[in-house]
Amino acid sequence: MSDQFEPRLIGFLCRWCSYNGADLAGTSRMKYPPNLVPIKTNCSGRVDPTHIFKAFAEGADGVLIAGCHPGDCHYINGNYRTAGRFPLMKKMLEQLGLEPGRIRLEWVSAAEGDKFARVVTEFTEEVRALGPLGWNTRTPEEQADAGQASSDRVEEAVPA
Amino acid sequence: MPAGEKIKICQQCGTCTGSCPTSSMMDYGPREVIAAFRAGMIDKVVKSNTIWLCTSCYSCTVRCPAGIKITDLMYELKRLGIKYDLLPKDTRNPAMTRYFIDNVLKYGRNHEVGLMARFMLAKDWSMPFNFAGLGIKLFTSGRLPLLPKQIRGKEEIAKMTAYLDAQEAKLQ
Amino acid sequence: MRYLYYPGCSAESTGMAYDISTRALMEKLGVELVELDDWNCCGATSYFSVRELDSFAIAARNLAIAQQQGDEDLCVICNACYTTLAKTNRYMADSPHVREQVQGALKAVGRRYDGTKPVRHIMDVLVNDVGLEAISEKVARRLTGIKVAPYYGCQYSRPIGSFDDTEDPQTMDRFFEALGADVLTDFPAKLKCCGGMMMLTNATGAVRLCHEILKSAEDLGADVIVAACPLCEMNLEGYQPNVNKAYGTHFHIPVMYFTQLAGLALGIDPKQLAIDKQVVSCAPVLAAIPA
Amino acid sequence: MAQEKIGVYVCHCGTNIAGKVDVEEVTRWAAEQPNVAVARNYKYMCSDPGQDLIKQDIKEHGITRAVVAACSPTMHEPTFRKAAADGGLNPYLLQMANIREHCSWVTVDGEAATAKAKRILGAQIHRLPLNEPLDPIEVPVNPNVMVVGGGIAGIEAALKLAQAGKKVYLVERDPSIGGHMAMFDKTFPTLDCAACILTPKMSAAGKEPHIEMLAYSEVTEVEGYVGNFKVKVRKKARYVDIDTCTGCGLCTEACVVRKVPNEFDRGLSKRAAAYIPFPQAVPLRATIDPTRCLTLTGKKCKQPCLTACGPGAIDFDQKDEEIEVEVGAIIVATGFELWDPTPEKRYSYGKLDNVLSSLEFERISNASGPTGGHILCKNGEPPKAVAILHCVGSRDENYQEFCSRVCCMYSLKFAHLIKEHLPECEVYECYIDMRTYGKGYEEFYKRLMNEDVHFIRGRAAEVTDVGLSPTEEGRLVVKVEDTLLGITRRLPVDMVILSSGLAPRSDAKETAQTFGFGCSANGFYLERHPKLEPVSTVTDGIFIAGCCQYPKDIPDTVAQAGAAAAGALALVDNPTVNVEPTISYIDPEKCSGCHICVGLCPHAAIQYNEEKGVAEVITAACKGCGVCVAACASGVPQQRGYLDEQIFAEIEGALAV
Repeated sequence: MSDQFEPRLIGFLCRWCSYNGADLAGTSRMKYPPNLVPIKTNCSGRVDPTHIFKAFAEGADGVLIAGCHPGDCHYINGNYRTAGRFPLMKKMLEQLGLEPGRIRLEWVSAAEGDKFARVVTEFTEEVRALGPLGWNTRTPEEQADAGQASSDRVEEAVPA
Repeated sequence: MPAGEKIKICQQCGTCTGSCPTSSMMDYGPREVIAAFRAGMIDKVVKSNTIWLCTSCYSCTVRCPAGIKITDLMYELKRLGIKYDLLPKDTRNPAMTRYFIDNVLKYGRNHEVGLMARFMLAKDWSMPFNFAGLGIKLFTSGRLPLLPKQIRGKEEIAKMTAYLDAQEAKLQ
Repeated sequence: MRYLYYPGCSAESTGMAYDISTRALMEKLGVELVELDDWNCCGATSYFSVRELDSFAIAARNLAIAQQQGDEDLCVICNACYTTLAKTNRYMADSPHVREQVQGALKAVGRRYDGTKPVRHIMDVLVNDVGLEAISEKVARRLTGIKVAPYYGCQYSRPIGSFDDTEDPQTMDRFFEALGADVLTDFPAKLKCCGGMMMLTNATGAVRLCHEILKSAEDLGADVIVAACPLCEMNLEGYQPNVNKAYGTHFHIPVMYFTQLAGLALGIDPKQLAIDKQVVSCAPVLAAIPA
Repeated sequence: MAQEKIGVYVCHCGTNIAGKVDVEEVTRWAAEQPNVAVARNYKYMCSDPGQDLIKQDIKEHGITRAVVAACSPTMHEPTFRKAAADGGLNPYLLQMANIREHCSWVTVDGEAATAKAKRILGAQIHRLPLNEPLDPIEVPVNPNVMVVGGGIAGIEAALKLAQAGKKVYLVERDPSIGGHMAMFDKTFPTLDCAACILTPKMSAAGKEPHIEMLAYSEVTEVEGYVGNFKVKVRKKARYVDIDTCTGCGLCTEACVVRKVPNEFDRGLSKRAAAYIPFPQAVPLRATIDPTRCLTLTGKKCKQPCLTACGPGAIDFDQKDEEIEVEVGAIIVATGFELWDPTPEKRYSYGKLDNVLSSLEFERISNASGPTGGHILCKNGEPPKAVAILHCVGSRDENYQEFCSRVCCMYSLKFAHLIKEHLPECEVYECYIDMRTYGKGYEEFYKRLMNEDVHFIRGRAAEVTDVGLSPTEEGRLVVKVEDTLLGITRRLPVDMVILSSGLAPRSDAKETAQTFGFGCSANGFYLERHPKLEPVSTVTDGIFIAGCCQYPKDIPDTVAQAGAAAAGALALVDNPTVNVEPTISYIDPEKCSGCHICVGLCPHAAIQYNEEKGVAEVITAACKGCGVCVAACASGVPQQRGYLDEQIFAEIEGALAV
């Protein structure tokens, strides 16, 4: 491996769709970068903002939340809660001086091993491009700049 | 060639050849061209008349169940043929292509009379007689102007081509 | 309604009647066509044979001019020009490599193209922008009883199929129905290849293909074949004697640009539509149109 | 927190893990982690000796927590939790670290995989001290079963369950059960008559006292959980009293609306507005089509059906009725749709006469079909030549990318039937690959070769009626490349049969959502595991069978129906079932009674206690999604097994390396 920056990513995967999608990527021997460590929750709706803050505070450079597609939620509508909450979480992180590109929401079904692999690959590269988070090493001004500068270009990536 | 890797998933079903309006005149149908391509025997098909009989009707491309852009593949093979001078002896099409391009380089537009005249004179003396009837009619109705139109920015064409030549050289 | 207009090289020679009748028809319909400034050959199919990127770059020069010249869509009459220009847009969008190289080539001659100029076939403009109802209202001489064989040609909807079906296009059928014609809607050769450029390089083959189309039209009792492409029009019309010689047939079927026949329906003078430039006499069609 | 002793077990899984991850290094590293008392690795942890390692360490080393770094917990978590329980440890004190599916199989570089395995394992090591012993929640099981879909799969499953003495609700959308199989003429490769083998089963299902048939009905809503489902079923109005109707058919004869396309004959024949779909229908009862009946569409009618009906069964005032049924398990067997060849315009389906879909040909060759079993063209003449085109809409990126498995065989069956009816008729099979994988199938293919069927290896390019020679004039012409000859052929024929693939039902997605499972990329229902749990879904207690899962032939469908019935029986034959204890709870001391969670709970499992002024979780209704936990501003609701501090610990562990 080269000495390029290896981002550390946490992925919250819902147990019914995305965790199984990640399993399918494995069963199908798809290859993707090793940067993301999955954490299983029953539903993406279980992921609350403190989990994400915690991840960043512990040194994560990016956080992925993956759940069932809209309409497919094992718990009827838990993923709608996630979708509703996500823009707010993103906004909050932005205010804290975090590039919005460091947090991502994706719908990955149990049948979409290829999508899971693709999402992790893309996300790894995107966060790699952003560089280390350095939450504790930046000055408040630098943090504000980071949030500001990147908010324009990543806005369109918010899932509808 | 964009999406060129699709030929790997050709299942040799023959939809392309069956759909091709000119396959019956070809030495190899499009399906066989893909088979040859995959078998590393491209020279065989490049030298054949096949690719020069493709009329770019795109029937094969829109029907291919594997999503192979077969018409684009034919262009690719024409390019190889011209580049490595692997041209079938009895095909007139490569010459036609050459004249067409000279035309565009020179004037910026295609001058049909010039194209036909040069083509016929160089390649097939008998053709003006075969087509004499039509030619006269076209002339008398004013449909064949003798002088080519030129565009102001004609040198841009050559410059763009030169730029792409340089890019290609850089890549290799 | 206003469009940038790309006539294409044939409009200056064999296909000049297409250009003339298009301008007359659009004027009658109140559509303004602004000719693209200093346009060049689209590259047609031949250019793809040299280097794919050359062909895209040459086509893109026109699109760059269009982008600079105005916000209007670019209206194209020739099927081959239409497909070449639209395909350039498509490939620039799909392939970052193509986009980069083409934009580089344009930059080398001081031009810029973002890849977003809509390229529209004239039939697309007529059916979807002008609208069949509006056209129908302007009809002066309905084409009642005229059996029209709509010949679309290959590159009308293939390979892109953005405004009509790739296997069974309908726009021209609907267009002539709106003009009151007796459209041969099931004209099975509507998409068959006429041989294209092959007419000059492999006449036997091309004549065979034309025979299939002409026979199909005659079997259905077509009074006229209408075409939307200069090369198709010329092959179908100009080589009828060759077909007759090769197959022992007696075809003498008028072939017109669809804009010519439509112009007649809207009451435009035949001279303004360059109908006298057709090789096979269109007199029977002119005579058959009810006054 | 008392000092916990954690046992770590790293599985090699043969070379599946050890081939990429340095298991020795991971073990060495794990041994150094806080609280870890024992760290081992073993070739196959799931084997008995592997499981025994855990049990032994509980006894001998007194470990109080365990983590197995191996495959996905969906594979073996139950195995290892059971081993822990057998060894005397609460099963919820064991966690799995998925270092196979999420690590060794997906990572290119060995060193990177080893590092990732440590992070995955570290997360679990960190969380374990915070795990609490939990007890599974035991819930009662309703012994009844619902089967949705009355095709051969649903009928077979319902009969098996009824034989075991279980009450079965058999729900069918159409007026009669029977499904697609009832439309077929013969079945490959044995050429059994479809009706001869299906109708006894249909009639048995109709007579079976344990089966409550809900024909002409649809499931609208499913609630509850394993062992305890509440299903709402809409019984559509037949406008005929099903108990009084004798199925005599007099109303059908009397009905004045006679030109309704008959669905059962794929529109090739007409039926009346009052109709019985086919003679062997079960239940053999009339139905009045509300979209065509004059009375029901508000037009004038003398209502001759009322006069004709002796028992007076017709009731124009009947309304749709919604009922609720409680069952312990559900089998979904909703079948397939034939892929509609219309979009494949080059084959001129729907445009040229005598271009038929495969189901249309099934009806034409069927003795009870529109031609009385005579193979005839539209003009009433028998065809002199027939072309059968394989892979219509199949194996095609433009339509369905998959192979439908049955089309090659049914195409061969068609060829045989044509040869049998019309020995002089030329039959062409245009195929890409001939797939005859089943028992007796290859033999059938050989038999057809002997019957002088012309096999042309090539996918048909187009079907046209433009003849170029006298033998083609007035006929259909199939253009196809014979790829073995390298020649494009024009086949003049009188009939073309399009062997379409099987497609997921157009409402498969919505149906899957109703029952709470997903669909595969190709649109068919997603099974829990493609090999080992082909009839289970992610929702416990809900099973799938037949072509709704993937195209399959009748033998496979029947086998799967049996498997689904066995799965359901294994569940409902027990008085109780254990459900996961990972549900939410609310500490009444901390709850401020703000109501936020009450409205958010998708299962209405939180109610507001007016008296105490706090929210309360209804244990039996909570399914453990954790939405309430994430929503509460003060973090009062917590989810067992997914406590905030447990998740925090996992995050810490994952990022500590």
